[in-house]
Amino acid sequence: MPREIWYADAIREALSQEMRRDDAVYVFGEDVAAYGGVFGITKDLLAEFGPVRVRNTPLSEAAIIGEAIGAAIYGLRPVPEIQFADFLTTAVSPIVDIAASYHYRIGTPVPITIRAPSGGALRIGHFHSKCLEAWFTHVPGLKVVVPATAYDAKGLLVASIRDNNPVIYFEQKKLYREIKDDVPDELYTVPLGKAVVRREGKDITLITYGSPLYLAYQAAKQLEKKGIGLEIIDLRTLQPYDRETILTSFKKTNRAIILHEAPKIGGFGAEIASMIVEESFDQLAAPIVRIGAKQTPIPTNPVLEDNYLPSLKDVIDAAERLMQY
Amino acid sequence: MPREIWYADAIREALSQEMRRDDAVYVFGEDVAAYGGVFGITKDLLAEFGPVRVRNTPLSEAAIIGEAIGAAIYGLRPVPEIQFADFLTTAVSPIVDIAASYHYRIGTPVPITIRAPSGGALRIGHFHSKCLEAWFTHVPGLKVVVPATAYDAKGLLVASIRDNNPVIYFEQKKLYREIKDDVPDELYTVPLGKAVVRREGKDITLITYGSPLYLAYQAAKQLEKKGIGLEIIDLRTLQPYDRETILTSFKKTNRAIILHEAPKIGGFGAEIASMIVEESFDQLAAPIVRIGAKQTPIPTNPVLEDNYLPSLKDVIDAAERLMQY
Amino acid sequence: MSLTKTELLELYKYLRLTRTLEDWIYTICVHQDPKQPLIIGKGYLSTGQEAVSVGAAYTLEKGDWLAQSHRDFGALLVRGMTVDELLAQYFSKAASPTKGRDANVHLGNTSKHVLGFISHMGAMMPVANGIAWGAKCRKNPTVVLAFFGDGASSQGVVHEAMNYAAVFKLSVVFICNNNRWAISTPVKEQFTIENIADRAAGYGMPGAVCDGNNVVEVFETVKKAVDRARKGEGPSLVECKTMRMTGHGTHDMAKYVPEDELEHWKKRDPIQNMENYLKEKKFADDAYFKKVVADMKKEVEEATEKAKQMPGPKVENESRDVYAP
Amino acid sequence: MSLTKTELLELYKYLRLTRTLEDWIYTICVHQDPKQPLIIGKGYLSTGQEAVSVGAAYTLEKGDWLAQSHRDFGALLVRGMTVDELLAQYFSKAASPTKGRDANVHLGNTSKHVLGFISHMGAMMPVANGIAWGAKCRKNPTVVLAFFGDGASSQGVVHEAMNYAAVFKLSVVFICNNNRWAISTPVKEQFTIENIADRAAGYGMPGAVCDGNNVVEVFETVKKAVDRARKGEGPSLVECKTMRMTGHGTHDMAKYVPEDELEHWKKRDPIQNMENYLKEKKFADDAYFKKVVADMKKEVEEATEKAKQMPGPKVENESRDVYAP
Ligand SMILES: Cc1ncc(C[n+]2csc(CCOP(=O)(O)OP(=O)(O)O)c2C)c(N)n1
Ligand SMILES: Cc1ncc(C[n+]2csc(CCOP(=O)(O)OP(=O)(O)O)c2C)c(N)n1
Ligand SMILES: [Mg+2]
Ligand SMILES: [Mg+2]
Repeated sequence: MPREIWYADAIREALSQEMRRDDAVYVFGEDVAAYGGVFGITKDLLAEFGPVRVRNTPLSEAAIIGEAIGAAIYGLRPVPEIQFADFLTTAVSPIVDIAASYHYRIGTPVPITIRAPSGGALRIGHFHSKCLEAWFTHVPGLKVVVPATAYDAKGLLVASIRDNNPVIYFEQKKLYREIKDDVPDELYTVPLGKAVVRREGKDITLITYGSPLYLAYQAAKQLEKKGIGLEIIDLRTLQPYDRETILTSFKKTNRAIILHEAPKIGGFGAEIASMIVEESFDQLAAPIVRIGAKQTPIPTNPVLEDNYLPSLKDVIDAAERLMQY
Repeated sequence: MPREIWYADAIREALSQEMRRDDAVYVFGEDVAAYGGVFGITKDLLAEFGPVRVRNTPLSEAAIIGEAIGAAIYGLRPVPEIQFADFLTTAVSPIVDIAASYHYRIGTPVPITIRAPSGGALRIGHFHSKCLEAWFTHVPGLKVVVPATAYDAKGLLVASIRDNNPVIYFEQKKLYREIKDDVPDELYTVPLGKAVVRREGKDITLITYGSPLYLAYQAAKQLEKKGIGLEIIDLRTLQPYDRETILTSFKKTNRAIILHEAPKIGGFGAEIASMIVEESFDQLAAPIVRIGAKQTPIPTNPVLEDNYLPSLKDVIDAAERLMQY
Repeated sequence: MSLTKTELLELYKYLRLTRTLEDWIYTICVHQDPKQPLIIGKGYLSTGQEAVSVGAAYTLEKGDWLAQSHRDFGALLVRGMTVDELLAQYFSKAASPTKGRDANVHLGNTSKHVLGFISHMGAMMPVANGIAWGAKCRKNPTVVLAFFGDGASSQGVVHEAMNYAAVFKLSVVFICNNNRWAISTPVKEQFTIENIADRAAGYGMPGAVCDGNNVVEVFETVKKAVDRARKGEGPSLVECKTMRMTGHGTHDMAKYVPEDELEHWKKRDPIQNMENYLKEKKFADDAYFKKVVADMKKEVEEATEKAKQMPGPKVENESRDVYAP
Repeated sequence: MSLTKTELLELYKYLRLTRTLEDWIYTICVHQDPKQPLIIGKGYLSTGQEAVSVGAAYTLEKGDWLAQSHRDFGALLVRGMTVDELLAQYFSKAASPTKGRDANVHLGNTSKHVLGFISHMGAMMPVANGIAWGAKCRKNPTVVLAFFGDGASSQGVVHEAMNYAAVFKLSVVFICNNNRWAISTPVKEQFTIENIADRAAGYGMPGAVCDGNNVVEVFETVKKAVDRARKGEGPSLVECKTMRMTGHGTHDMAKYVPEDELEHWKKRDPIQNMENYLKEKKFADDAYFKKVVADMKKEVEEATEKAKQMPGPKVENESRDVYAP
């Protein structure tokens, strides 16, 4: 039965239900046990599943990911939490060098799901706000997932855990207790690699993922008043990503905006924009606009951070510009 | 006076001449002293500059980059060598978290030049062939340099060392003793952020950097026979990159191919392709084609690696396809 | 090496100033209107462990440096950073050390030889090495203090940095403030040994343990290590046993900390300790302490008014300084 | 725990097989036509240090695992990998453990509980922990041997892994093969301590040093640690003192190694040692050894013919297995 629950609770529910279903699934990381994680995502899991399946670790991200890889090879389904996605910088080697290539090189699957709270707007600065997804989409062998709704947070997490590959699951910490939507109380999966059209519109396809989805909704409403129909695609998975859904929509609108929170330069938006041009050149009615954060480290001060992040105005301006073609 | 010297020797010459000129410049890293580095790039430097300025380190990439940052803050100009660019995965945090944001956050420049031999085709596999430049172009505060000729290898290295920012200098290990060209024997700089048109052509702009430049030359010759004029741009610096040179050429050709050795998906080519579409939509006569490596870890076997890497055929096919528009 | 009366009174003053300032920060954090916060983000306090920071920093001479951790306001004050500066940082003002770009304890000031702290635990340890190496190259008898926590001790980079410092006989004194907790993780889940200082033997450097709540003992223990470093005899590791008497940040009620552990440590408050000591020595009496408390309160109040009046950062400046000129 | 005659003879056989196989790899590397190489890349040999690998692996039982380093062909053979397999790997054949995707010593085989090695030094240590954790969860009394070198000991991840293993009392035996060199870097430039094993105390685990050129001593020392681990008493660190008697790879003439150091160690050749021991014990004589050498030669020759005949990898398969189904 669906009920409205928070994004954060959807993640917890996915973890606990999947742990009940499959005793190979376990969670670990810094402060995830009694404390329930710094964002409370693993709260109460210790009580239900005990200290073997819900475990604090030393402050050692590389060792955490290393454990995950080994345990996965052994046959478990580890779901490590990295306290903030930013700290993945200290564990790039095990993810990229070992996990991503292990099945290709050695032939044994490495089913791990790395939960990493990602993204800004919380005024917590350069070391707690980064969006690192683009790096990992450039690493063959990894999957990259970014849920934008509570429904997806649950379904994509279950799918990630059941997937036989290393998945980086970038949960959007800004949405934890900001977004609530209908979530079935039973287990279900949202398949990896499938985007979803969140809103239909005839004029422009806006492709996004994660928390900027809500900015896109806002923009769509405003643009509607101006007679511009924004179709919104939520990618949900960045690697592999769903070309078909993008191209089908683009065939209709012939215009596209790609919106993400990571800096624009070198961001994942470039991949999408380039792909559209490669695949649908004949349908191009206007430039493809990428909107991302500015080219600076992430400032803390709200005035600066708001300016750093992509804004409603950025989207409206881009849409209006595109309609002039 | 210019003479033809190897790409490898041009790098060494830049190091030794710049060390003579500026006693703040010093080199260090694994096996760089008496051994001269695993590629022999720092050979003989120990004899001339002594053990303080040419120093072996323990096998600790993060500590090496950390030292570089501290010494730079103190006022030196460190030029650490990371033995293979692949091992940067163990030092992402100091580069991205500390070096890239230090000037922005603290206000003190961090002039370091990280030399990292990069790229494949040497049949040394997944852990010694990676092209990681795309990651670092996505990090505001870093500069990224990829020299393709001996002349540039010297001039860009000198410019990198004199630059007041952290620079990752991806030397192309395939070119070390494969490429020779005219190099002045005095000190000079090739400015960071400036691309160069390597070959003029009227039909298609091919944008590349690093070792695939030579593949582009080959393609240009073959295409010429077919009456297709390939203009070749060598970016030289990826961050910041030279939009003007790209757009000027594109204005003329209205067709573009971007060629790099890193995997196509999420690669730096996507940035260039997207930028062209954003900035020069009106001049677009055809799709913009990205050519990169296949979406797999890097195989060692020559048959597999050749198939993995972008090929002459890829470029020729793309060019012919583009001319059909 | 014995401290004079004047010095002891100065140490007391710094302890008090740190406590007063941080109590004030706590008060603001807890009472401010979250919609219109004066402090951006949370407070990270050293309450109850100020003696580590103050005692250690008090050993330094003018040319020396420090790489603080996130609970080292005491050291910053000893080092000459002002209450204004630190509050301006917490208030995220344009004229603060990080110009509103970074928040709270994430600051540095190289003109005062304060290297800075980044969130990634332990990350600055090898950077401290770099300062020491720079000084060594320039033949300056500079000593660097590098602070890290019991949690940070589990990071690989701390190991790399200590081994590296030993190999190059760098003048770095590594100071572990073992305050028994890393967020919710107690030391017994962080490591199985009694003393982090015992790791020193594994690097070939002296290790010492001291009572981190006794500022004189901290001073004397660190001073020995500093003197040794200044003589060119290489690094040391000093572990200061103390207790985190607050939550991890001002938002954390730390219910996971056992009552009796807190009780035990409350009786060993470093300021109370110092007052007892000064009384015993007949260097000061209650009236004196009262006066100091009042003076410090006044200083903090005045600084608060001053910092409050400062303008916030301007959007126009935001993207400045990403790159150094 | 005392080894039987049969076991001792078997140990001798493995030493000889390893030596014979690696001598053969050396011969091929040095003599093959670089234009038409049989071996792709260089050879990385354990010549002169085979006893570490063989003696340690000989302690394992069926369910146990090993995470080898790059000089552990001895352990792989003991573990049941065949000469065919290892040569097929060196010859980069389709039926080799990595199917031609990776080369030489970069291989694993989970069906034989060989976890694998990647170039990044020390990287597999925390993965070994993961296997041990998996076994612990599944209540299997499995022991994992994790090999690393004197150079690798400077990597942060090795520190993280050892501390982590101690905290969770994992059944991992860390084995440092201290062969005095890391490429051209001697141990005295890698660390200032006498014994890497002394670091064990800093993790709260037993540390032991043994003569790495005495296979019986290696066996006995490691066996003690393995027994302890199997009883659930946690990890240990065993350091085996030995010497790298070849260059780093078959391309490296190792001119940086002092003649007298080589001379010193030549007299302590582990195979010679073992022959003396077996003779002393009257378990074998020169005729026996001669026979073993001949047998091993034959085995290697036959395997060579077999491996040579195997087909190389096909391009069609290249992109298979990047993701597990
Ligand atoms: C690499 C890394 N991982 C995780 C964190 C999140 N984190 C912030 S503080 C902290 C605990 C630090 O403990 P300790 O080093 O003992 O310092 P203390 O807060 O006790 O002074 C953690 C896990 C971090 N900052 N850096
Ligand atoms: C992280 C990392 N940095 C650098 C290298 C390059 N490298 C390959 S082997 C080696 C030396 C390894 O020494 P040691 O651990 O003692 O092993 P040995 O070769 O002596 O058996 C180095 C520096 C690497 N493989 N990994
Ligand atoms: Mg602590
Ligand atoms: Mg070695």
